[in-house]
Amino acid sequence: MFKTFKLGGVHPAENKLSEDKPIQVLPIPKIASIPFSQHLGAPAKVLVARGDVVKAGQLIAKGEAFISANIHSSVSGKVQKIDNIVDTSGFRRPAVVIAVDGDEWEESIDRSPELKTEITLGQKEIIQKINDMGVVGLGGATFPSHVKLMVPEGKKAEVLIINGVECEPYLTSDHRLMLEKGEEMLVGVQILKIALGVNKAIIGIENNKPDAIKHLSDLAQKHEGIEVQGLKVKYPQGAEKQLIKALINREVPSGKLPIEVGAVVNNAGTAFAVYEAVQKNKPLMERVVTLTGKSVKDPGNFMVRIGTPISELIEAAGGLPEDTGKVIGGGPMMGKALNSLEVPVVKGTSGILIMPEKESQREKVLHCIRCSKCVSVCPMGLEPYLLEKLVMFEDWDRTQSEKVMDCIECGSCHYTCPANRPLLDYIRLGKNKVGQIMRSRAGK
Amino acid sequence: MEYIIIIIGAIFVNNIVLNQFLGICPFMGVSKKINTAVGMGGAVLFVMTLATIVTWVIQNYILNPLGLQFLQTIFFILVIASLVQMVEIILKKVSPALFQALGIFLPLITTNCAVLGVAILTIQKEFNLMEGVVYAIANAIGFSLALVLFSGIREHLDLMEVPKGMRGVPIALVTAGILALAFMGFANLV
Amino acid sequence: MAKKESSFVNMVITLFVVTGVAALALGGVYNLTKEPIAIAKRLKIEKAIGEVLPEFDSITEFKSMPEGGKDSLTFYQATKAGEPVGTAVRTYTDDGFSGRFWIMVGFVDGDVISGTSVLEHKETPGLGDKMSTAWADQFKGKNLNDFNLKVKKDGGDVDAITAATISSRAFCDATERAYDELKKQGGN
Amino acid sequence: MNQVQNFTKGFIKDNPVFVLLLGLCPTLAVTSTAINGLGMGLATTFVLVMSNIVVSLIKSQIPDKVRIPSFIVIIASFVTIVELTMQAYVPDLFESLGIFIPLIVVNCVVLGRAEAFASKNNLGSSIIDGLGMGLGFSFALTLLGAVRELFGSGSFFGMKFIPGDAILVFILSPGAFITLGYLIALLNRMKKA
Amino acid sequence: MNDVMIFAIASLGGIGIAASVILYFVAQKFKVVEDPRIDEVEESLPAANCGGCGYAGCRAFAEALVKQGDDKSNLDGLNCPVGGNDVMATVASILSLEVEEQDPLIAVVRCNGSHANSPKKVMYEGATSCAFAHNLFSGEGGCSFGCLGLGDCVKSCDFDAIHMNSETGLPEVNDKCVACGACVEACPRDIIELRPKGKKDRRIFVSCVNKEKGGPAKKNCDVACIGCGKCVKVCPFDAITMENNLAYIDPIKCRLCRKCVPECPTEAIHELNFPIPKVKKEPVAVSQPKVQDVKSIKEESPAEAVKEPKSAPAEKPEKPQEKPEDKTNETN
Amino acid sequence: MNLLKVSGSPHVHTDNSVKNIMYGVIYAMIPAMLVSVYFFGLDALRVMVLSVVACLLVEYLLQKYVVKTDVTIWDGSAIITGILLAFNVPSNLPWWIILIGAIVSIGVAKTSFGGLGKNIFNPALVGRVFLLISFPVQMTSWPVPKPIGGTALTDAVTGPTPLGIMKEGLAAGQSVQEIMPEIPNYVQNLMTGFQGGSLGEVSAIALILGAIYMLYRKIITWHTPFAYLGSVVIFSGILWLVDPTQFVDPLFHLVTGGMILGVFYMATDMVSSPMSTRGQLVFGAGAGILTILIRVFGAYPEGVSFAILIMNGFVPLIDRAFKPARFGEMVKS
Ligand SMILES: Cc1cc2nc3c(=O)[nH]c(=O)nc-3n(C[C@H](O)[C@H](O)[C@H](O)COP(=O)(O)O)c2cc1C
Ligand SMILES: Cc1cc2nc3c(=O)[nH]c(=O)nc-3n(C[C@H](O)[C@H](O)[C@H](O)COP(=O)(O)O)c2cc1C
Ligand SMILES: Cc1cc2nc3c(=O)[nH]c(=O)nc-3n(C[C@H](O)[C@H](O)[C@H](O)COP(=O)(O)O)c2cc1C
Ligand SMILES: Cc1cc2nc3c(=O)[nH]c(=O)nc-3n(C[C@H](O)[C@H](O)[C@H](O)CO)c2cc1C
Ligand code: SF4
Ligand code: SF4
Ligand code: SF4
Ligand code: SF4
Ligand code: FES
Repeated sequence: MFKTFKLGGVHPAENKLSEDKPIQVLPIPKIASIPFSQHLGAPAKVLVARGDVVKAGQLIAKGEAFISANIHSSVSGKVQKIDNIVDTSGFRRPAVVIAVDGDEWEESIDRSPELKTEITLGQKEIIQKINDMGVVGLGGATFPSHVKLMVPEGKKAEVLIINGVECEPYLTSDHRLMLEKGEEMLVGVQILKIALGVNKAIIGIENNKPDAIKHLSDLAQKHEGIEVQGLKVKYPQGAEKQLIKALINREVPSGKLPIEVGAVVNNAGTAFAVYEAVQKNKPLMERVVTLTGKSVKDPGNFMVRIGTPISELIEAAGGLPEDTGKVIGGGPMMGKALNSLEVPVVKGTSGILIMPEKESQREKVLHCIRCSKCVSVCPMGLEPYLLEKLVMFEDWDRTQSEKVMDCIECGSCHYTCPANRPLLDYIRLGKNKVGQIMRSRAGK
Repeated sequence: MEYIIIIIGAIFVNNIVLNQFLGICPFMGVSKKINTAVGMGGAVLFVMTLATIVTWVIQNYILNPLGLQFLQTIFFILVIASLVQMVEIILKKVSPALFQALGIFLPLITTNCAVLGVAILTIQKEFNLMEGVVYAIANAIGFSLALVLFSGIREHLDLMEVPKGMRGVPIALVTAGILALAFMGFANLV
Repeated sequence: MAKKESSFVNMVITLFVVTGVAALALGGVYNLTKEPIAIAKRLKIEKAIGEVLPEFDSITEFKSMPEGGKDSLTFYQATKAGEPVGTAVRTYTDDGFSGRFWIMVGFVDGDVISGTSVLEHKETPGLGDKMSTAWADQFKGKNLNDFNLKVKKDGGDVDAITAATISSRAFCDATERAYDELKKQGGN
Repeated sequence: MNQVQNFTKGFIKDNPVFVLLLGLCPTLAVTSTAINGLGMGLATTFVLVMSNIVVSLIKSQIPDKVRIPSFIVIIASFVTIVELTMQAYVPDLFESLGIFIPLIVVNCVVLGRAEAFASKNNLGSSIIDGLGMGLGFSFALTLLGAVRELFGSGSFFGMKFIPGDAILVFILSPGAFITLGYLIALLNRMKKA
Repeated sequence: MNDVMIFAIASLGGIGIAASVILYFVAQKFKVVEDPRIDEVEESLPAANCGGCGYAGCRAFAEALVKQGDDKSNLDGLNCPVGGNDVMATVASILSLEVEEQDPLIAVVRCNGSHANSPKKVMYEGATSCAFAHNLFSGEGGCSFGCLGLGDCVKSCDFDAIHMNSETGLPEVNDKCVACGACVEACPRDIIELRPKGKKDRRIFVSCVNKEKGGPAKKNCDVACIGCGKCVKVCPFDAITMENNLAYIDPIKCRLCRKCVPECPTEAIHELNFPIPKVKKEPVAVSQPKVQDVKSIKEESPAEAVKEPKSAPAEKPEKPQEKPEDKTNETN
Repeated sequence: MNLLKVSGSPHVHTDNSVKNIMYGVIYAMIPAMLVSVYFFGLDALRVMVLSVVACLLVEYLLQKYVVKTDVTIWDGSAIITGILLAFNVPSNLPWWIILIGAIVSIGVAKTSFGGLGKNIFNPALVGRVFLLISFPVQMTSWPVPKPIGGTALTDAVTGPTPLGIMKEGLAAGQSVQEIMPEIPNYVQNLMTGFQGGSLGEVSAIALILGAIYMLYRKIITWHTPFAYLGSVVIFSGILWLVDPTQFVDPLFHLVTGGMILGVFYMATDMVSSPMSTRGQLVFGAGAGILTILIRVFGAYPEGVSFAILIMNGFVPLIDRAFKPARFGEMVKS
């Protein structure tokens, strides 16, 4: 039986164009630009200067704040400059720009391909290792993984949930990773279980990836306490709270973290990164990226070094199509539109989607006809039409009391609105303003 | 049964605002927010009941025996005005919280013809004291119902971009008109 | 012109003076208008009686409470040169579309309606209030011994006002009440 | 402000009904015909002018604390005078205006003028102000009455020129609200243009 | 006198007395003191309830004024921007205090990244909200400091004082501005500043808030401040400071000598409402083409006009030619 | 290449559009339109065409010359209003009354509020009630249906509706059982259309067919109709059980008058009904109770229009009071 969450949800066309394409290793770029801030939280503090020579895997920026993450060089070469570059955020932000020279790695990294199943480290060392290797969540939010693994005082983790849902249309990187690196991933899951002190893990996979479900179910036979669960195809099945609801039928209360109901959610890719970090001593310096789009000649999945400009990725997939209208970092539902093709791949880049001009055009915005479709698709049970209006009229008190902060920005409302209202745009703005107001009130 | 007819008649069939045209000024003026509308409704309920009792007593024990019916208007308004002012002063001292909620509406009530109107109508309809009280309460409820309904609609309209020329008072009046149209369905209910 | 201070004595005196003067003035006006008002009221009644009865020169008036009714009817027995010409009855119904209304019905020869006139009503303008138009002429000269005072829908002889059957029915009810009471009082 | 402006402001610029939204109850209730509107307007005008006169004459003799009650008594007296006079000489009109004659006393226009204007100005200005405001009020009521009568019974000041029924709603309560709404919208538009 | 009159006088007079007596005693018994001056002060305020004073509406401000007047016996730091000095003087006289005259302020838009000066590199679609766009990306022209042109400032103005110029894509302030500061608050990029109106409405300011180094700044916008420091050097009154590659002219120190204006290689320094320098033959003065070409397009107010120096770049005089004009400017 | 576009997520959109929804409703009404033409002949066609054209024209003129906004007459909503207005009037209504109805529906109830989506009240119903009160004579004389196969189309026989017969009979003091014989086979007749009434209320089957289509296309949801019909059955059922001689059975209420039309096509108008499913249930239940209240105790034989309009007025308050089920609220952790 395929499980699912109850409230809301939509089913956009899946368009998984690259699901049968094995992961290819993309050539190392000539120049890599590695931003300091590739994670949620404080930017890392830079350790290198212009002219320094670095090796692949060398620590180049240190996450010093509690919520922050280390940054490693993904290539070997010379630091050309430390300057502002346009990154996936759409802004010019500081990054280390490295002119690549050869491919010399740190000696401590184990580059051998064989599977290492035996886990030697204890809970504390594992978390330290994950911290050292700069692992962050690869499911989208890039939340530093070591922080997530430190269960707060008074709370108890009961179950680890591995998010292999990949509910975004087009994207296939997790899918391919689960098929090709399934064994490593399961070792990663075991490591995460030790780190959290739980003895049960559930891997949730949407039912449009039957091969991955089968593959991992077979492999999981060999592992204790790992269960694979198929899920109904419904967006946003992969959103943390919805996934928890679907898998263990618990609801994370408003404004609370999953640990409140004893769950911790990690992405499948994160599990693989944890395996590499702990067993192979390898920092998070490359990741799987899907390059896709309807007019792209050769959509595919690529293993890409962090810092590679997306233009090189696009070349590898057959070049930029003529009719390109929009280039999106991530999937079509939650991804960010990029404003330059020189943006580097960062830890959180799960895919690059190239949308044709025709499809990328937003339709004319009409008045809300109160069809209540947005209300019925919202997985959080909010009233997007109302939030939009309240934000437009700057009624922040009511925006807050109507629970704007619960919005997970899944975009279902925006997707479904027959009047093409830019609902999520305004809701995001509202979250921002209300967040500011709440913080300044808390500060007082 | 008598009372039920009075109540339904006053609230729905002959709604004081939508059908009798009493208390239109506060209906238009204090209906921009639901909360204030509720406050105003409460204040009117209180004053209307009190005023009806007092004026009924005056009519039946002073004016009628002395044959001074022609002084009705002046007596009633004087009494109502003093009553409102007294309530205001006392409330301010005794219950600042209630004053906060109702206080700002009290002065408005003096010039609210609903209160005087109901007092006069009670006499005209030859109600006894108990019927008069029920009538006053029912009318106040009818007033509050119309006011709260209307304020809900107006708050809703505030989030819509009504065409420039119609914004504000005109659209409020048109809405009230359609509401009155809808309430005609209650015609002859009792 | 300095304002008077709001001292207690001042306040009381002022209010007393103001109310006193007002009362004085109103009493005066009341006395002045008492007569005209009474005349106006009487004129109205007389006019109504005149409308429903043939010519007369004097009137005797009495009241009577109908059985089960809420208010009393007023009878105006008209005579001309000592000869009775007919009786006008000020009657009412509670079945109007908007509650009670009052009409005046004139009877001659005991059973024959000589005319009707609407005195006070709250029926809807344009609908119920058509009863004060030519519509009511259909009652004139009808002998109630053979005229069924019911609207046609209810099996009677009265043509209802279009879209105002309720008012028409009520009108019949008021007339009926007058007639019944008149009979009880022993005809003319 | 000169006296001419003082007089004319009540018609459009500060019209009590269309602009200040005061005295709406009689405005809506009695305007099913133009005549009723005019009658109500004139009755109000009389009260307005007379109370303005008296208030401006005795303003200095009234202590502040009892200002409002005194004014109310003065106004109520004139209302009663109107009531009695109308009853005596125009009983039909009195009947069709009904309860709204005594309610002139709570018409905010009257008290508002006494309070805001007459208690601060001299006799001459007060009379003109009262007259201007009152006629402005009458103008509004007559206009509204005329429009409603025209659509609602197909007549103008009682002269019928469409046989049979017209659009009944206009002389019922919804028609009052809706007509006033559109009149105000129209006036706003004309003022801008 | 008949009975009716006597009854009338007795009863009505009685009620009158009864009412006044009762009211008097009730009022005595339930007295609540409230400073009557608050009402007075409130009445003298413009009742715009715009919040420009920093308080929640005029009533709150009146309370604050009375309170501070009692505590500190001055009204320093409290100002009603809508009413200006007149109102504050009235308030002060109610509270029998003195007030200092405050220079009237006006909103100034410090960005000149018009469509011509900072061409679009990408196209934005979505909510018409600067605040939202500011969180989304750097802007259509690529400058992450400049105006987004979606008009949050325009929406925030209660006084109809700021409007979008559809040709430049930049907002323009007119003289209805009362310096309430709503637009300053509304702009997510802190582009708008309240500056003294200046004598004869004359103002000089740097029309740029870009803090990037010269190269990247210039790459996105022709008229960006590139932080070259020339103006700092030339200012005789030390009114210009340079921080984060951005020059800022202190309006208090600036004496409107206009020396800095021609100095700026990117024409980022704007002067408003100065007379057009009398030029002999050649079209040399910096400000001349500004005023001329805009005047031909736009209407009366020079304050608005001067903001668009580069809308016709072809007419722009060559830089070297500006140098000899220094003196002319000064003597004007 | 064009300039790259930048916008917030999401970057894809459904094919659903306002137009789609509105035309869906129009398609759903086609069976009922055909049936009405079958029974009332060309007169029905005349009323429908007039009404739709008038609505479109009024909207066009107002948008173009008065409000000065984009002209959106082809979004389908004005067509629906036109058809529903026509469905709510007798087939012999003079053209000028239809025109007044269109002006009130579109001009007063819709465009004055800002057009599609902003109106508080259901435009077609405002139009109908306005006409009903203004022109009680013309609006309550119902031509008797005459299938096209029958005799002359111009036959002007008018007759009362079943609800009218019932109301009159009860008012005249008859009991339900005495009146019933005057309305033989009413269920069958109303289902298939052989009964006096307005254009759109003659055939319940055709209307239900359209309703099923709208439900299937997810244009409407089941909540409002369910609550509406449910409360009608319960409330009228209670009355019926109390005194079957004075109150008719629930089935009669269900199939007569504009019940089916109102429940499926007008109470479901998304613009003037609540947003949350809970709200829709409350809305429907309230409308059902009011309908019976007016039908049984009020002056009018028919209460659907008034009931829906009154509930329209309550929608803002309902929207405030009945929020959707929020995530994290349903199961306690
Ligand atoms: C400010 C902040 C603090 C967080 N703290 C914790 C934490 O202490 N423990 C934890 O397990 N997750 C923590 N999280 C991570 C969230 O539970 C969640 O996994 C993360 O935001 C990514 O989720 P998403 O991709 O669904 O948005 C935190 C997230 C945020 C934004
Ligand atoms: C609407 C929405 C959809 C998401 N979809 C997915 C998904 O398909 N796969 C996934 O791994 N994470 C998805 N996430 C992120 C998860 O909520 C969660 O942050 C993540 O699984 C945590 O793992 P990580 O910290 O390892 O990234 C989604 C989040 C949101 C808000
Ligand atoms: C606002 C309004 C006022 C009405 N006023 C009256 C009225 O005064 N008298 C009346 O008999 N019917 C009046 N009716 C009509 C009744 O409701 C009812 O339809 C009618 O009397 C019975 O219909 P019929 O006469 O066509 O058989 C009014 C209807 C409405 C909507
Ligand atoms: C399911 C549905 C029902 C509708 N019902 C009505 C209706 O009863 N009356 C009406 O005027 N418009 C109706 N419309 C059209 C449209 O929503 C209506 O014109 C708007 O209220 C105008 O803003 C309906 C539309 C839909 C989708
Ligand atoms: S984006 Fe937010 S409001 Fe919209 S459907 Fe998703 S959670 Fe609900
Ligand atoms: S989906 Fe769009 S049209 Fe429908 S209610 Fe929500 S905002 Fe309005
Ligand atoms: S332009 Fe700015 S400062 Fe000036 S009045 Fe408008 S919002 Fe206030
Ligand atoms: S000045 Fe600021 S608020 Fe105004 S349009 Fe530009 S970015 Fe937006
Ligand atoms: S006249 Fe103002 S409330 Fe009635």
